[in-house]
Amino acid sequence: MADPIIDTVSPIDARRAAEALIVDVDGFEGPLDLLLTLSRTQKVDLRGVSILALSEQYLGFIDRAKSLRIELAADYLVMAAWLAFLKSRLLLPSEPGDEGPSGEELAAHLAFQLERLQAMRERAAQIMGRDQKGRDFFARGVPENIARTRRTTYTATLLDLMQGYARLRTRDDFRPYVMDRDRVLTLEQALDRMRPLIGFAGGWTDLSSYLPEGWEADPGLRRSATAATFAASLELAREGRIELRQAETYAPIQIRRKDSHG
Amino acid sequence: MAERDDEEETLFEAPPIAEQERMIEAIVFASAEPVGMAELNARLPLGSDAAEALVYLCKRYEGRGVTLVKVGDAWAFRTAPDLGFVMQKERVETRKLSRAAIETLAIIAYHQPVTRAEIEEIRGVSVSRGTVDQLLELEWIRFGRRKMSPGRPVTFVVTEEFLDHFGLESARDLPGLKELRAAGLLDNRPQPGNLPGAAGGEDDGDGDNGPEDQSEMFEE
Amino acid sequence: MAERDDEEETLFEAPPIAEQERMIEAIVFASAEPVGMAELNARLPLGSDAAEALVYLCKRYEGRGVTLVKVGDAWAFRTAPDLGFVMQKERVETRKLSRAAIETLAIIAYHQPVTRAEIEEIRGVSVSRGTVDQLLELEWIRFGRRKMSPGRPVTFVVTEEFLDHFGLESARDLPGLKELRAAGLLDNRPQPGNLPGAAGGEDDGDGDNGPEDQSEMFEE
Repeated sequence: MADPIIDTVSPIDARRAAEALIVDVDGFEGPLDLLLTLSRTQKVDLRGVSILALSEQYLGFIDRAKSLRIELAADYLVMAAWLAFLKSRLLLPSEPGDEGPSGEELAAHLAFQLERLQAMRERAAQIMGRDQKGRDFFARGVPENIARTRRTTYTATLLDLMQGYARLRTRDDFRPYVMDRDRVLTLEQALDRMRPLIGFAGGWTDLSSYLPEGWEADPGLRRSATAATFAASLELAREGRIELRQAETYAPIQIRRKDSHG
Repeated sequence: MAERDDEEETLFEAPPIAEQERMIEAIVFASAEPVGMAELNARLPLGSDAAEALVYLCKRYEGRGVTLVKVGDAWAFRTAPDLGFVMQKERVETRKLSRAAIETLAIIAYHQPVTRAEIEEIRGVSVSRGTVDQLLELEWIRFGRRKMSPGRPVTFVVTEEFLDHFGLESARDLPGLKELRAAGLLDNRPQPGNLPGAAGGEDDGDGDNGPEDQSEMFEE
Repeated sequence: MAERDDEEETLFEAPPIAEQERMIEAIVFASAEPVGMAELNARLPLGSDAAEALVYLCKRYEGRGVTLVKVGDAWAFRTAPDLGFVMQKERVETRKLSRAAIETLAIIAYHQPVTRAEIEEIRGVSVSRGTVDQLLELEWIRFGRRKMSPGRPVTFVVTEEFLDHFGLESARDLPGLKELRAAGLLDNRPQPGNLPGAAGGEDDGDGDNGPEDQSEMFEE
């Protein structure tokens, strides 16, 4: 009980009702379940249930719970707000400018949901009421797997696989590998950078002039950028787009566009 | 059966159908799990016809204490359900399933393939991790094909083990399936506007999985 | 047999002998051990005569694919001795796949087509030749199309066989991170050994193949 004052002030039966409600709200599996239970008090087939009356019952239930200061889960309150809205839609004639579905459409869908949930519950009970293996019927007690030859095979379950993958991915939460690329110029990046530029390389130009700005100062960055740019130039040469030359060992590498010289 | 005279297969003449029946009887009897048609055909001598022999075998066990049952595309011997009362000794005590688990199972069976969101929409509450876990562990459900809808959510379907456990030949034999379909209760009826109830949140406080991160890993 | 009218046992009328036979058939079938006469009599309804029913049951299985045999003082079903050859399914000794192999397989499944270099980048350790070989041998992965990137590296993809083994309809049906978490499979505790900087080791001590010799085995 949230408030001891209520205990002393309210009559015993109100307190009992409050306790019953707590138990009941706990016993319901969400607003739809509560609605389904309330709808039984109408004693009609679910297809004929009055959604308006049901909404009022639900709102009344929520009001009582509130006045008894019972804490209700948010989704019960959301449903209450929605039902209040539905009620107003059902009671007021719709105006020409009204947007969205009509009250009747909304009510029909709620009725459908209730009927569907009820149907699923009945089927669930039917399934569980069937003869079950290990309870009503049984499999062979001593499976015979007579086997003469032996072959080793490896096995893994889908769970193993998923857990393995999850393990890797969780580790990545702590070691985001993509971040490592901050200080690395990839081959793809170098290629992307060089492709548009080589159009202008009619004459021999130093490969080092193709390094991206800002990558020359820091030795680590420069090393990565040089390697990537060099690899990219090899790739472009392989594609027949450029030619490469180097005067002697350790001399600067130069490139130029190939088509300019046939 | 015996009239087949595949000239190219004279070397491996199929055994008489009665022999094939005995072989299938031995194979299926020996296994606790249902034995698939493909495995039967692979284990019978070349030229055999498991499907035909099974018809005879099935008839032979009709009304016996042990009967031949079909589970999906596989076959198994199971004791006759009406004899459950003499089988107390073999009975295995199973953990009682929660109401949520039972309902979730039924929803998956009748609506499969079904996404978690759809299950939640039908039950009106979010599906707890433990519920799905328990059903996966029992091997009554498994992951099915992804839905071709935004976010490409995974779906759940029931397994052969589920069929076997509840003595169903296929998911089409679920009780009252036709009636439900006829009543439109299996339709995927879109909601007019936004109806509450299909709670979106996780009910166990595992709040770190926004809807966006399921696509994350498949995006290139 | 049906002519037995035991007037002295009208209070607990024993089931017809054919029913007793069915019960024994079910009991012996489902029992994990051969069933003795005393146990049969204890489990059958009062007034039954297990010995007599067993005679009929024994006869019924004569010449069948399975036969009722006496093991010591108890009864059990056994495959007919002449059918040993259909029971000679290779004994397959199954071993758990190593963690390195599972992780590699998972990466291929989730990221296919994927190159060896990409696998190594995700795992943070180099992939040993043995691991890839094993997966190829199991026919769970195969070579895919070469990547249209420099060096045109080969890629790996998972096979039909893989989908079959893991009960998937397509690799796209593998559950995503969100779903793994929802199913409780994602352990959120960080693994101390796998914090930043732990990368670089060989996954199974097969030290002679650093990342650089990956080309060696796949280049034609």
